[in-house]
Amino acid sequence: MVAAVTPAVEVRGLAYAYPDGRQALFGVDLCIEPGERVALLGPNGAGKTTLALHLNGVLTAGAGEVRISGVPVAKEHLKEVRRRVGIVFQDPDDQLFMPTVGQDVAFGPANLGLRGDALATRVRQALDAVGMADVADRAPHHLSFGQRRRVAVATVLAMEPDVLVLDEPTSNLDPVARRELADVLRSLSLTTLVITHDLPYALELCPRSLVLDEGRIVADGATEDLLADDELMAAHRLELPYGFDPLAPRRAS
Amino acid sequence: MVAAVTPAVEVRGLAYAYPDGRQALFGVDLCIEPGERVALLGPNGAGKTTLALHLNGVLTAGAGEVRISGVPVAKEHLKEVRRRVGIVFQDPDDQLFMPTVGQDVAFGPANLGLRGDALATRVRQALDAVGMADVADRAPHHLSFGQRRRVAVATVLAMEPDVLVLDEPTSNLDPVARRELADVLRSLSLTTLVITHDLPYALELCPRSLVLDEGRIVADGATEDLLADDELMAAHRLELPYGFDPLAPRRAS
Amino acid sequence: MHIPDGFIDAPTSLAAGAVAVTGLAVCVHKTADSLEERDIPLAGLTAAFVFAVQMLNFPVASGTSGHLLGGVLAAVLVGPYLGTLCVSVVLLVQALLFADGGLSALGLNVVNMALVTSFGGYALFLLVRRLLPRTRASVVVASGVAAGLGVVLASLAFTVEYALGGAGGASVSTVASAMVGVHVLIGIGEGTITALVVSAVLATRPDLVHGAAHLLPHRRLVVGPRVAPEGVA
Amino acid sequence: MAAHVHALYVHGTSPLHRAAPQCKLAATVLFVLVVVATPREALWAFGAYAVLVAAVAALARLSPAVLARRLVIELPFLAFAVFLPMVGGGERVDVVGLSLSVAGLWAAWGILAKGTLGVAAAIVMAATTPIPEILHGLERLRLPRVITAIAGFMVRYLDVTVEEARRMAIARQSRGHDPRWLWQARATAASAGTLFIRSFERGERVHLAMVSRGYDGTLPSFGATAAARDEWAWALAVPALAATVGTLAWWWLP
Repeated sequence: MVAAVTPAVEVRGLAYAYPDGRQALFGVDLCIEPGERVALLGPNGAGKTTLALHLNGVLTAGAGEVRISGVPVAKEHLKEVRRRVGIVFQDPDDQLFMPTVGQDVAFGPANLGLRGDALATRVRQALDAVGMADVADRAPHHLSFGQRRRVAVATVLAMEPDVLVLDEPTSNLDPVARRELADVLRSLSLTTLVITHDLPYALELCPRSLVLDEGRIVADGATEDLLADDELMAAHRLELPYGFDPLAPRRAS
Repeated sequence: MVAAVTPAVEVRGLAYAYPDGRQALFGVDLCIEPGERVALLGPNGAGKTTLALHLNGVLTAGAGEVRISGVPVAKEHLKEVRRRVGIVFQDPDDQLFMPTVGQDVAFGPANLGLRGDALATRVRQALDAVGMADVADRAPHHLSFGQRRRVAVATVLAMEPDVLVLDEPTSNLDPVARRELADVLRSLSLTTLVITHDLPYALELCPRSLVLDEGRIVADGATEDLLADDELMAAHRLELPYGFDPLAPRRAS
Repeated sequence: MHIPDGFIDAPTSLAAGAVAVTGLAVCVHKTADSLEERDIPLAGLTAAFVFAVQMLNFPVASGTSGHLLGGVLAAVLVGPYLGTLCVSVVLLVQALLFADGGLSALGLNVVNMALVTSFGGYALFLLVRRLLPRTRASVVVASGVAAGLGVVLASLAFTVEYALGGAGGASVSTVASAMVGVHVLIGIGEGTITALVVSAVLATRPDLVHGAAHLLPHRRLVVGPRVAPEGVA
Repeated sequence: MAAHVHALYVHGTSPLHRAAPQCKLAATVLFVLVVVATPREALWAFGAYAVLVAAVAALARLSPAVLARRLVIELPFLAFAVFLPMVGGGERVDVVGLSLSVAGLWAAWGILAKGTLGVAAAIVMAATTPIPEILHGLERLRLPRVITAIAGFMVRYLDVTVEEARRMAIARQSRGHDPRWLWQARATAASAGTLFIRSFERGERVHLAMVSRGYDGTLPSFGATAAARDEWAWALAVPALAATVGTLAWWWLP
């Protein structure tokens, strides 16, 4: 198959086993076009986070390959790949490790070699993009959980990535913080992969979804179609929350 | 007002300020009848967890009083109150600290003085109630997040409480683990207070809800009525997730 | 146990400072030599853990409580070099940020509570461990004994410093018997708690206990092609 | 219940707050060394040091009440000072009916005076320097990068870890834990073990997050800018003044 445009993310036959021998991925194939916003759905333990860590080469494929805008994720391109793929981890406290928010956001671009005014501009722009420009001098632990999550997004945006990967972005967020984050993500118009088991959030944010279960992609399609497929959902430990109708938004519009 | 039955939980004029002077609760009044399942809703920072910690006397009221089945929460009844009110904390890792699940579940009843067969029976029953009897000898650390949450419920059930308080029970749970926990909670038929910002979960599990904001109870009523009240929801930073209709379940039945 | 300013005279404090700097330089060199970049965040978190554990109260006897000093615990968990660095950083931060322990006495405190406790304690740990069978229980017992004696070693180091440059007032023998006497009691608590903490970590993540690394089974490396999973073309 | 680790920093805009952290650190350490090296018999010198610390505190617009409250940290050490005059040998004097050793009294006075001045100086420094700045200052003073980096991570995760420990303690209490004797401390110790595992695993995740943002083993250094010559001059004026007092104290020693 020859794609007209180079996909932003291309994963072929990706398999991976942990050092202790447990195998987590059993041949994952997926392709994300530039500018797409895609949800990666699946139950806990399906291998979602493991897959994400392959996209920027933190984990190395046991078999198969990963390409980011055509560049293979391999040792010689690691620096480039890590700039292009920004991962927002599940616990913002893991990602905000510097004494102040500003330093945290500067950490990535400084590793890319930026200094002085160029660095300061990057930091300001990234914090602006998530509406957190006024907290640059604060310590991360003085922010609310929702604010920390948005700053975590900024730390990644500051590297001007081509692809944004978010791991369970809604965990522990209250409804308003959840919606505010959705607003931020929509405003970015980056290629985005949202790893989540929050199915309503996937529907709200991502036109397309992939379902990962037991280390394989088992479904790929329009989010509302997948969520409306009761058999598929039940087979992969995905259930819509009580009172939730995936087709209601379509009917309403 | 004379109540025919002693309420399971009775809170009158409860006010509390942290040692650093910030006031968290500004006169909370609430009453829960035996056997009721009630949701306590409110945004992050509303004082929900602070209120919960008053129910078993971990925090001491600055003003007002708390009674559990008529027993005032005061120093002389602390032991009794902590047996009667079981709190399941938001992060199961805060609650599970012993090398095995069985030892963790035994910790509470052992503190109550149970030993030998009586203790073993308690542990078995509590683990059975949450469907986790087969993991008694495993380390909590090696269980999935959803399993750890259910074990955390068992550690509290083993004390045979009259009132079960759950703090954000659905945070980080995938859809199936979420529903399984709901099934467990429904099967217990204990007086239950579910502290959450997961509004669909409140609707699914609790016929009645309270809304706490800025340290005061601002609404009390049938869950579906409260969730359908757009003005109330918006005023207290509560928003229904995209695609969710609180009245749909009523119409369906 | 944190020595304030003015307890020990300036020359002795400066000499202890020089010993501390030398000792820490060795630790920095050793950790830079043998460990990866990953260890810097790990050491920071371990230091935060030591600090938190020093704030945690343990009951000693009805109504009274003590807290863990954590020097030997850190050495058994992450190794003596990294452990010493972690405890030293805790002391540095306590002195600078919380005015806990004198700034002029920082060298003395690092010598007593990091260098002497961690290295002396770790040496005792290795010795006791060697005398016992190769089991987890032996690691637990050895860490407890070493932690208890480590505290006594620290009090002996203090006595030496007092003899060299103490503020005087009391005879060295009075101070020695009082210090060592009190620290034998503290050592019993330190040893018990350290053993219990090590045993709890061993029960869940034995691979995280540096002092038990010799008990881990050698992982067999598979040579040859990875087992091809189903579905991989 | 907010069991934060109370850092001493007090927000402000005084000249002392704006001074370069490395200058303040160096000045504080030198000042404390001079105090410790002063003979305790020179009572007037300690008075002069106290005036100096008070003047700097006033310049920083720190309220005496804040300073006093934080001096309480020193209290546990007074116990040892009080005990010296009672067990001390040599010549004895009667003070309100107690027979006390003269040498012990002098020793107690020395510890009290020097210890209090040391704590006061450290408080003034910590109260006018935000924590990240202190780390920058240490870096400028050529402390090995490994140490400042470990300290940076430690400071960042201190509140997180202490908060975890506190939540675990609440969860234990809620299930009736009330240990009174050492042998009942097993659960507390097991919690400490769990806390270590949590800290260690967080360390691993932090490392992953760092690597994902291009970390290759060298931490970038921010904000640690060199101090101007006159900034150093102002800062070192304080220990220089103290050193003058100290020298005079040795000179005039009986």
